[in-house]
Amino acid sequence: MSIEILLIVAFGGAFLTYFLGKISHILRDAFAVLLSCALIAFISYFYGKDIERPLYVGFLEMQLLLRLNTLSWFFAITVSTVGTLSIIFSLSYIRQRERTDFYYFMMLLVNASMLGIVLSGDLVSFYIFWEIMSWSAFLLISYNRGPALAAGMKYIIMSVIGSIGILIGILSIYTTCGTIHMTQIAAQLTAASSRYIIFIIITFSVGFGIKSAMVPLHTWLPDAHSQAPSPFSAVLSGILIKMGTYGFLLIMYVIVGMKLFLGLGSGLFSVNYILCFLGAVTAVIPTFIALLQNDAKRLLAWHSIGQIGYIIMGITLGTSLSIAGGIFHLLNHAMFKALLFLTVGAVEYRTGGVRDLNSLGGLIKRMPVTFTAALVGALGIIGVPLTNGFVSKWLIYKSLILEQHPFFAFAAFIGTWGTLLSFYKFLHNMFLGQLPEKYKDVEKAPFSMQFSMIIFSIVIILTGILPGIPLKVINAIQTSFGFGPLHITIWGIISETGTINMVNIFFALIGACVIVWLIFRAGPKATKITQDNNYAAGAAIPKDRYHYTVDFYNPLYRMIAPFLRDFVDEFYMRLAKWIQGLGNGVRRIYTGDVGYYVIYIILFLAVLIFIQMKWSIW
Amino acid sequence: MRIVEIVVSPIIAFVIGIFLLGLSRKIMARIHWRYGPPITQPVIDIIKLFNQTSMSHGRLFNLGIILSLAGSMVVVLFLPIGKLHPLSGSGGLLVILYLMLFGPLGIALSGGEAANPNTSIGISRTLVLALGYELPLILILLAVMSHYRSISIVEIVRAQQETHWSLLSFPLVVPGIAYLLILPAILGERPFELIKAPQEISSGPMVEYGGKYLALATIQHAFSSFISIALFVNLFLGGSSNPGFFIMKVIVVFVVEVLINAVFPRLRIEQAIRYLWRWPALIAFAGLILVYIFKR
Amino acid sequence: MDRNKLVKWSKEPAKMGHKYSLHAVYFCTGCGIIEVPPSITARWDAERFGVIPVATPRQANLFLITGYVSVKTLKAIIRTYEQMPEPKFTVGFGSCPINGGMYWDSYNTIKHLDKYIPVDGWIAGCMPRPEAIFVAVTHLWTLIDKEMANGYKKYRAKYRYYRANQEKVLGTLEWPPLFSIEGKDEELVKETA
Amino acid sequence: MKNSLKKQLESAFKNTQIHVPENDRLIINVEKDRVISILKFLKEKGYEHLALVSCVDWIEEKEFEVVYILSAYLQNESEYTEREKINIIVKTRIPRDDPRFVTVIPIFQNSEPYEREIHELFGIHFEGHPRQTPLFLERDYKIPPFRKDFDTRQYVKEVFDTIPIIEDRASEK
Repeated sequence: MSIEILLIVAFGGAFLTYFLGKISHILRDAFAVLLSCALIAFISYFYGKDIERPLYVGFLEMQLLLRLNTLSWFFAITVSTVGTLSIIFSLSYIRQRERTDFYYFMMLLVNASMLGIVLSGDLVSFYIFWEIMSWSAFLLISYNRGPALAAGMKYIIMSVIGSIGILIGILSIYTTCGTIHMTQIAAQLTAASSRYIIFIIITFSVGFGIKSAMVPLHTWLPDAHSQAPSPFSAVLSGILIKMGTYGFLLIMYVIVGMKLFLGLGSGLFSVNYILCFLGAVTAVIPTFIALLQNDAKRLLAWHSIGQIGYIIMGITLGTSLSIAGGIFHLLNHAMFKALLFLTVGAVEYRTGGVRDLNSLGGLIKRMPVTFTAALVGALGIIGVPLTNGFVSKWLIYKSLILEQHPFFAFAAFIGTWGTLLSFYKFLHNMFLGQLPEKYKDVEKAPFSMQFSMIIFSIVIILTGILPGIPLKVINAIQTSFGFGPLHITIWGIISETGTINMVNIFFALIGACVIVWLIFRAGPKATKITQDNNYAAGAAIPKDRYHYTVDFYNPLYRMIAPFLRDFVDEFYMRLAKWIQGLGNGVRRIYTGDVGYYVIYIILFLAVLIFIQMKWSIW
Repeated sequence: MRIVEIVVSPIIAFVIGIFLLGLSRKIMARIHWRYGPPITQPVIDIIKLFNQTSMSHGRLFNLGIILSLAGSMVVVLFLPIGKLHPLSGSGGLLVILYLMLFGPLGIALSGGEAANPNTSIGISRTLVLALGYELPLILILLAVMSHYRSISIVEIVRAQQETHWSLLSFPLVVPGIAYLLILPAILGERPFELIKAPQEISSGPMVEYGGKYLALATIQHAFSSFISIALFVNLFLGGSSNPGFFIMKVIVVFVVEVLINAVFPRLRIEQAIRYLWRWPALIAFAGLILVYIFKR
Repeated sequence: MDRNKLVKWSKEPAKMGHKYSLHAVYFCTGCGIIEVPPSITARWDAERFGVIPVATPRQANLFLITGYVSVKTLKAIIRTYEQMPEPKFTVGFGSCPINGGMYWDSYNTIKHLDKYIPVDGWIAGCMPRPEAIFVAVTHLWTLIDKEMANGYKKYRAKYRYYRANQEKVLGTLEWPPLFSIEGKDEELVKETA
Repeated sequence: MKNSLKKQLESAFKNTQIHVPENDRLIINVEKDRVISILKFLKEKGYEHLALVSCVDWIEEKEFEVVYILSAYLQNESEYTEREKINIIVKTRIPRDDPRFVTVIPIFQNSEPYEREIHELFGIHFEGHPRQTPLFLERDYKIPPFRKDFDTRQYVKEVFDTIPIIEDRASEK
């Protein structure tokens, strides 16, 4: 029982579901769910073990091997849990769509390839699984045709450019260090010159930056997320983006090594400072662009970019506290972002594909469980105490402030307030306010959808109140990178510069809620009224026209909208148009009739003769 | 001992908050040359509201208002009132900042359930105004935290006890002034009363609040005004050792605040944002730069 | 706060609360509303009696109907009255709500307001002065003390008749009845037959 | 000036009595079917402002009189509008027992609410009016209330006084 059997099971299972689907749908669904749960059990069995197994020896006379340590275990667990829950969610989401076998095959393939990335011990197998992931993600993004094809095209072009960057990096490492095994590379790289290491980091960070959607390379994400089917966009923004951050962690702390990486560059121009600055920009600008979106999934997509900014700030700051904050925020973001996408999927499933925030409303009366899930997700992403988002953000802020980076801390804080504003708009426009006539008889989300949403919510609240559980694993990862260990307890972190005790906050809040609830019940019983019995200055409530959603933050919108055009996207589009123009120009040379080609040859020979006569090079 | 503190500090906050409300109505009346209600009028209002029946729009309508009051109560536990700082050991200034989210968020959620466009407009104005004053507020708090190199408010207070009030020490006087400029916005008082504007959006989020809901909302308002001023006193006026003196400082700051907002008309939301992002933000930014330069 | 007030407060705080904090709905029906702003501002300060105007009926317990009531305004008045929380008191301000005033023979005004909603106090005069509001408020205090200001109880007990009168004047009403009126009342049947 | 306008009107429209009571008013009585043309004529002359459409109930002569009051916005120096303002009042008579008339909305857009009000209070049906639904009154009346034969005191006695007072209705439940 070792990790290569795990991979074989994962990939074999993916192919098997495709053929099972041909036989019967129920069998395929059951098998898909069983396979993913088996994977979770399999991985959790490997907790704490440090294994290194050869995967395949004869590949271009290089030995590919798999490796499992606490870092890869941590990522493997997140990948498999989010993958399983989104497959359970898509049982009823995809039922009446066409090409369902293809969908399940691709979903399991993406999950398997991510497990492969996380378990790969050397760069080549890492690259192979990376390509499988990118291409299967492309097929899933363009699953429901129409505009999804353009979004998929944009995604695949950028991820191919990223993969080329990674390939260049791998090849240059192989030529200088002669080996592709990550552990041995770290030893050899200490001898290399710092300029070479910066080159390696730039090539790899282009590849991983595109995949994790950092600001200059983020333009594919909003279209890809809003066009992909909801369960897959949960996986896409939940864990597929995290592969980019896994790559960053790998490069910074495993291959280059912590001491070397933090020493690169000096003062303001050290590499981790620039990456931290990029993280800060990523945390602020997309959050406020998200504020102005009207499509629910685009709003969530822009927030995925925003939260990645927090993770990168945490990782690249380089103190033990910020690394813990970064990795913990990575886990939290996987949880609440996947939950939010699933809630949008449930609402989309029940209201017949409507995602526009201006035309929904009042769904709390018809879908209460989906609302509570969306509320927990929104509280998590804002970082309200008692949710896990709060603990990780607290860690990141504390490290930013104590490391004397007040302007990064300011960016992070403003990002939080941007998230609060846009997620209240998300909750209000979809669930609160007047219920329109046409959604009068929307039923609750089916059980399979509710199940995965409830599980996500429980995990968010649990890790929020007892952050010690995930922090213990993260502490082990940190010490494996070479940072000082943190004093972790079940309820929080103790340190002389300020401890955090989530259980105290939890009991204080519960106590206060009970007291206020008792005071509330002391008053006379409130009579329940419907949404029509409402204050309208004595007039009757006009049907369907008494709900304020269109451009919810109008005064703010008018002030900051001109600054928030996506300049990077426009630059890329102009670049693409320019290249297309260049292509057309070149195409005109090949006119198709032979006469021109003869003239070209004669001209060319004339030029050669002229050069020979003038400078006689040959 | 801590249990006593945990019980005592919310009660102090409640009593002082209600007293401040009554005091503000009395002072405002006297400024308008009229006699004004008795100081204990808010208490009478709350007693009346608790004896009125009320209408509820659903479970979230109840939970939201309960959550918002509970959140404001818990913030008081983390905020040192004189010597009483029961829970500030388990999370410093960052926790206070985040717990202060509960108040407006709770009212926003319960207001949303009330399905009335007045509440939605009121809440969107509250959040936009909050974003407006958060920008300078964060700069101010960062300046204070990086000046004292700690995120725990108890240490900041102790540091001020030894040396002198940070409002009088050089680099921190600039953020202090910025904080005073945005205090009316944090309290939601007259120049920035656009959140609960009775004439325009018929008292915003409070439109659908009947008997006991309105009582809980007024108590929450009392708590949140006490908290905002106590935060200012702790950070800039070196919150003192015995609670009595601390409460005196809070009352003095509140009276100054009432004198300001009794004579101002209500700003429009764009004017409020433009003001908040221009002068206080500039002053706070300059304060942060100064603190960064004069780092010890 | 003399001694017997303290005793009264300790005995029934609810009644004292209702007396000393009357929040008035700011509802402009007729010409009388001109008298309300001066009663709030400096010269006749209403706040010393605990009377402050509030924006919505949900927060109010005093309903000042100032001036003549046209048939169209009656709809808004009934809706606002029904949206107010329970211990609520109405005061007819001016002679028009009492008996139609100078519009006694107009086809479009409501003559006796208390046929449609219960009214606890009347202030006579074709637009009485602001002091009259305070006389009404003090009278209301004595009524509340003597448990006589129970218009809202009457509305709840005889809602069926109020509803019948309202439907006689306004035709079918769009909003559902506030209290259940199942079970035909014999007197009502006799009338509509 | 007014006589120049008066002469032009007399020349254009044959049997209309034009009469000038004071210096700022010009009253034109015209038959039912000539109203549209004279209003168009006056509009071209610069009188675009239809101030009011009202109606008078001549019950003895069994006729309704529909009155259009026009005036000019601009006090420019064109030969028709002198420095002081001029109000032109166009009157026409329609039979009382068959109150039908044609709408002037094509000429003056803003006459729609006026005509709707006259329809509700006098019962005159305007051909081509988009929506002649009730505007002010909540209840429906057999005889439109502004007509002279509508006895308001009788109506009040019938409707409002018959509504019983609550106190003597039923026992305290």
